[in-house]
Amino acid sequence: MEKPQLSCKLGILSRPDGSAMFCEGETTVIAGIYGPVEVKMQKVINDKASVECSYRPKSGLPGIEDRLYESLIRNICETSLMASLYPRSAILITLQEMHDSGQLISCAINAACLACLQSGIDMKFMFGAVTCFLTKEEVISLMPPISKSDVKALFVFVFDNAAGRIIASHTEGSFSEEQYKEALNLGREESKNVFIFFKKTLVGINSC
Amino acid sequence: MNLMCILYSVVPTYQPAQKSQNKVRLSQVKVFDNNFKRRNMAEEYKSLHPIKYYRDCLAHDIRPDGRAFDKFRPVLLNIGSIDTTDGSAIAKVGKTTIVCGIKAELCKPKADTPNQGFVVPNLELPPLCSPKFRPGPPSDQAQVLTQLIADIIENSKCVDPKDLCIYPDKLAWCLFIDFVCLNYDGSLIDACIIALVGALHTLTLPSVDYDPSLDNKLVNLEDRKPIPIHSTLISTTFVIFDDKIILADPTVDEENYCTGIVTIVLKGDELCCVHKPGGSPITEDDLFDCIDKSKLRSPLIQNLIKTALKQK
Amino acid sequence: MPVDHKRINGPEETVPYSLFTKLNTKSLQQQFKEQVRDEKRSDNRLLLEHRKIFIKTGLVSQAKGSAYIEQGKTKVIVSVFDPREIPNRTDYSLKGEIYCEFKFATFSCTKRRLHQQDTEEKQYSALMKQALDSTVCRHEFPNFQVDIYAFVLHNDGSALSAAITAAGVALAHAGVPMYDLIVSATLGIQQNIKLLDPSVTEQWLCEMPVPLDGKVGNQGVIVMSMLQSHEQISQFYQVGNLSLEDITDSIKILENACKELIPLIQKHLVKHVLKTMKNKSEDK
Amino acid sequence: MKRGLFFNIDKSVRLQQINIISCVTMKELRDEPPICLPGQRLCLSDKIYTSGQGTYERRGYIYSQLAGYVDIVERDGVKVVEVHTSGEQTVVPTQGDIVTAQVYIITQQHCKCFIKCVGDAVLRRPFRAILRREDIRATEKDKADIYKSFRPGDIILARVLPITEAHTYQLSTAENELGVVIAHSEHGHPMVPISWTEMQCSKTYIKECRKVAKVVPENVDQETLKKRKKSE
Amino acid sequence: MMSSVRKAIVSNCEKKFLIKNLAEWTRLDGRAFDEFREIQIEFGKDWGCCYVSLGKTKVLAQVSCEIQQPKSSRPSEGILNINIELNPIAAPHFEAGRQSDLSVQLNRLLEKCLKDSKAVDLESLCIKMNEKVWALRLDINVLNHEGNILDCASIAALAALAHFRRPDVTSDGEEFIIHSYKQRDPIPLVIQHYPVCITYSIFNGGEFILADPMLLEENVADAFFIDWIECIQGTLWFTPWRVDVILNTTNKAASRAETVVQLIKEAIEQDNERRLEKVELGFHKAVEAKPVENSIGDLSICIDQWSVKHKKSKKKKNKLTEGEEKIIKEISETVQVTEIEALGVGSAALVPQDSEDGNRWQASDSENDDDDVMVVDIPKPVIETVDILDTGSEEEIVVILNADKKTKKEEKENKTMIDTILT
Repeated sequence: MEKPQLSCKLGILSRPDGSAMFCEGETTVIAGIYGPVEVKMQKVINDKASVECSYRPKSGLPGIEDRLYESLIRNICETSLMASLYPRSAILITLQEMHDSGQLISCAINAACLACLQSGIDMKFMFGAVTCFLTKEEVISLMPPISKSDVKALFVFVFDNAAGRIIASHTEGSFSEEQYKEALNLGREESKNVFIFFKKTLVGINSC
Repeated sequence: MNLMCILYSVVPTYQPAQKSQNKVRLSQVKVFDNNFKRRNMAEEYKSLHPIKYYRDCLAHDIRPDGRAFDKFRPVLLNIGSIDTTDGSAIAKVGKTTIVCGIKAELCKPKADTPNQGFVVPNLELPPLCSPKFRPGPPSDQAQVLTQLIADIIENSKCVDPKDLCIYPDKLAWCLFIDFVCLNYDGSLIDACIIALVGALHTLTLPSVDYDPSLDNKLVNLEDRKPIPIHSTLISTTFVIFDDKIILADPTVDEENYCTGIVTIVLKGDELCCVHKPGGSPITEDDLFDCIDKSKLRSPLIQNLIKTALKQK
Repeated sequence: MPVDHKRINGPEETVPYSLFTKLNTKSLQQQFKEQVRDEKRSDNRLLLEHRKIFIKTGLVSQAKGSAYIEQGKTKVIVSVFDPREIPNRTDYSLKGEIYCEFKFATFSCTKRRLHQQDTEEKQYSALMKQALDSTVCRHEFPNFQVDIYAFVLHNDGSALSAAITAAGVALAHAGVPMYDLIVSATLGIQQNIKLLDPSVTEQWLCEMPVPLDGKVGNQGVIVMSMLQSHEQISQFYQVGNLSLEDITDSIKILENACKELIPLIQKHLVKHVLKTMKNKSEDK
Repeated sequence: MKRGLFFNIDKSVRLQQINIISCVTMKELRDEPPICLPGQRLCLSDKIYTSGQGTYERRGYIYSQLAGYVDIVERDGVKVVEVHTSGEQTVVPTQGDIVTAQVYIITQQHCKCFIKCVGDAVLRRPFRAILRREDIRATEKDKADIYKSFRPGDIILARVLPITEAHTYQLSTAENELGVVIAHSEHGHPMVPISWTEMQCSKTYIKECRKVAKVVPENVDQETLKKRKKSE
Repeated sequence: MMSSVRKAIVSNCEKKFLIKNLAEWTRLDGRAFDEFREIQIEFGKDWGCCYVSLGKTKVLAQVSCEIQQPKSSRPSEGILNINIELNPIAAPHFEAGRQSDLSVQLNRLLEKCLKDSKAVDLESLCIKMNEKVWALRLDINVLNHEGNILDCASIAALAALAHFRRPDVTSDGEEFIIHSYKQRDPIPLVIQHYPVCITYSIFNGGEFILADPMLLEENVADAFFIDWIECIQGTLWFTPWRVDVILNTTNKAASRAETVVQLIKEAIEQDNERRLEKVELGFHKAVEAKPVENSIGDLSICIDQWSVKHKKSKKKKNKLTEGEEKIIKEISETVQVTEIEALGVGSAALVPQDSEDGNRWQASDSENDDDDVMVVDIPKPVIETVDILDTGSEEEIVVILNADKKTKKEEKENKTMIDTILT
């Protein structure tokens, strides 16, 4: 099955402790992570680091849909990062959209994972996200249809690399349970490739 | 039916029958220290070590409110009780209370979608409903939930914006769907969706005569018609506790101390939202188990909505 | 409408459809006459008859105390929270503070209201605070603040008095020390006709001068709150033009109205006390 | 029905004064406590009866502040009229109260905590409090070290010190019965006290330093503690 | 207000080291005094999306457009809005979604540079007088803050505007039809001239002038000198220094601006060619092409240059001093300083840099603060409260203030009032 080409560049920014530019097909996101850093008084958590996330679209006014993405990515990173090793500090994750052709959320999540990996903050497991599309013809694919109006439903799955369990699921549009199952399985298979890509990137053999 | 009855009546179906055997007893709770053996020790324990308190309860296969893990709280629905709205409903899931009011106003369609009206949902979590909210602009949580509700409405297409157009490029309806939480005790989305469906079914809009050449509008208040509702939505929330236990229809404390949350929205036989925003990972089997449970619950809620509508 | 980044915004300009109904050509005078006919009001009440009140406590389980009141169609919910530290305060105050917030639901009135508090709501908040400041034993919680939130689900007139009455019950329910129970009532006056507990249309008609045979008579709305056993007035608010006699008469009427409300509230609170005592003894 | 009495007698608004003295004996009062509402006149304030918790005095009478029930406590030959709420009390910690608090920050000079319970009453909203180094123990005050006495997360019993202009409460653990009651070792396991300065982890048996509270036998409750302090 | 939490403090040690190095004509990164960092311009797949790096400082700019009603004061002109966002990714003390003094200042400077100079022909954006015009929105996201955000942002902004194309609009008399990019070729904006900002930082009251300051240099500098070249030139932020130095610097900036504009034009041309050839475009292509960057490698390069550049820069310095005199004579013809303006509180530049306050832009604090104060009218209460202290409790009795009312009330409430009087 045709699938989007993954590519990435680690450490593209000098200021953050970890940064990555991740591309999934044409969709591109830059992620940066600072941490552990000083935390603001009202956000102090005594037994672990407070994980904050901010997402910036590349144009337009900030809106509440960004808040939904932020809370999604924040929750994913919070479960994955060993926040309890850094009590009373903050871990800041920032994402910047560079280009969107459909897989924005999964691309942002993968970029965040790579930035976390590069930053050297301890993690319980890696997380990898995959976007699946259900077209009007009821076909499930990993490639975004050419026109947005051809998408009947969109699924974003996030898996862990340890046991292949589901960390997050985000859907748009409506679909049957079978279709959801099918997309989930497709996503799980593809997530393995994502993890292989992560590993290759980290050892520097970027041959995908 | 009096609005107050619905607001006030908590029908704890699960309580009377099970109270004696299931109510959490102090003796069941593991005791750390003698200093705790006082009258309201359970309360104190809960306040000092909430997570341990929950763990101890759940280790005995019971939730602090006496429910089994997969039991839902009673649901109440009242429709059309606020007549300053064009459609309204009040839903109660356990103690969580949501009022949904729809007000329609006239507006000009957007240039790039000339034959569509607008649906503008907003969820308000006023400081009234819980001590954790402060007066001022909406909290992050309110924003995230508002967006989730807006996504659900859009994904399910239960209201088609095309039905809201009166005259292309000139005049359309804008539905302001406002949700207000009066008591925040968990599973907000579930209550919001029930209230939404109830309110949409009571929604009527007056007919409008529009003369495009003169831009004249005439509204006939007597001639009110309902708008087509394309689907009935049912939402069910689960929480994951300590990575393994799955609780249905969580209370606010369960939501606070859980490690993950799953919201499933059904549209008839179809799914229209499987939302798990991070948190502890779960297996596929567990996820589909949740979907099955929500499918079982769906006809019950649908019946409830139908009954409420018949009463009108 | 200003763009709100924290909410979903509708189109830039929307208008209520009620503006385009068949033109309402009736003069204010006619409208008022329709409301009050032969000493009877449009809902069949007598001029000085208060609407029925339902009151319930404990609706908001998350709050320390709460009360829900239905006064005719007017529906208000009030919740009270535990004392908390006053935010951004550096000086020490011997008396605690009361923080009141009065809000209409966006859909509670004929015209849609905004999410943000408008000036009317701010004024009502201030009036509520004024009424409750002298009712609560503020010396019992120095340097702390008790939060009281009133939310109007449906406004059919006299919302402020309903909110104050409910706040009194909610405070008692919350166990906040008070000098006395507080009740409040509203009176509308137009063309020398006094209407107790006006509905939203009546209140609207009373708030503006309606010429009668070319003359403008006395007109206005009075909201008065009373402490029952000490027979004191803790808050008095009036709009419009009223003569002195009107005001004295009105105070008398309102005083009686308040006195009539008291047994209901007492009954409800006693019931509540009995119920909780029963639960407590069962628990033991 | 005694209960009904003081509120059905007169429909004309005013609740009648409850004449506790004449109609109710002390035993009856305990069994069937009279119910009262805020602003209700309870009795005359004189040499025998004085206004206590939950009441106030105005022009020679005692009135109720709360919706609850009346209780009369005899103290030093004076009968103190008290009113208690039937539900949860609205409590604000005051000087001399024994509170249960959780430590959340420690520094060289002081530790910060959240008051979670006042006496028996569990607070819905915690209050902030501070415990200074010199208030940790009664003797050899200068030798006390914060880090050897408390750790973040510990649950302590403490007494509220006189309230000053400062905005937070000040606490003291300078009594045998006060100090750490629940603590977890570095590895997160519960610890048991082994002396008044040490606790031991129940799993790893590692000893850690704490200012340990002497465990109060079950039958001694807060009231006795309070009284003892007063008699001292 | 930008929070001071997480903000890096420049130590005296660092400051002294920097100045000492400057005295030996050396910059920390081995550049010559008037040498700029390397500029890289990349375009995204969308029109008007531009990613610019100036050394390690990185900025993303995106232009978007929609149809709006024009402002009534300018009925036949399109609208250009510029919005710069200091993304928290760029530095740990930047906060998301909050305006700081720095961002306001940068926004204002960019507006001055691009809007006030009329770089974009707004009249060509008019569709119908008084009714419909194109409103352009330029969003600039700062991604990495390693000094001199302004130059980098102005290059990105200009490149994005020059690259952007709006959809074509045709009219069939009554209705306007907006053609999608596929239906009709989109139309580029009319750029009348190409203004860019060039920043110099000034040390020791004009003794050292460094082009394109990096982060540390920016934090330590006494003053800044910013030019926007092509139409208007503005200068600002200076401690008293000699006129000849200003003119000299302006001159150098002018020639630099020329190179920068040339670079932008070339980059756009290149992108256009590639688009014509239907080569696949976008950031993902750029990512694939380049090997993984190695931060350790960077450092070694830096050390290498250290010894080599040392002499070079000295030579350059000599050249400069020679050239200075010539240039001064030429200034009146080539360069015209039309505007010398001290933005914010000019005097702030005189204050030596505080180590904790590494941020130059905060000078305007005192002015802005006034806006935050709000006067609230509290409605005068009709009621006055009187404390009755006799009973010992803190009770309050309410008496109506108005004297007339009071008498009335006394009649009515005879009993209570007498009570009060008696006590």
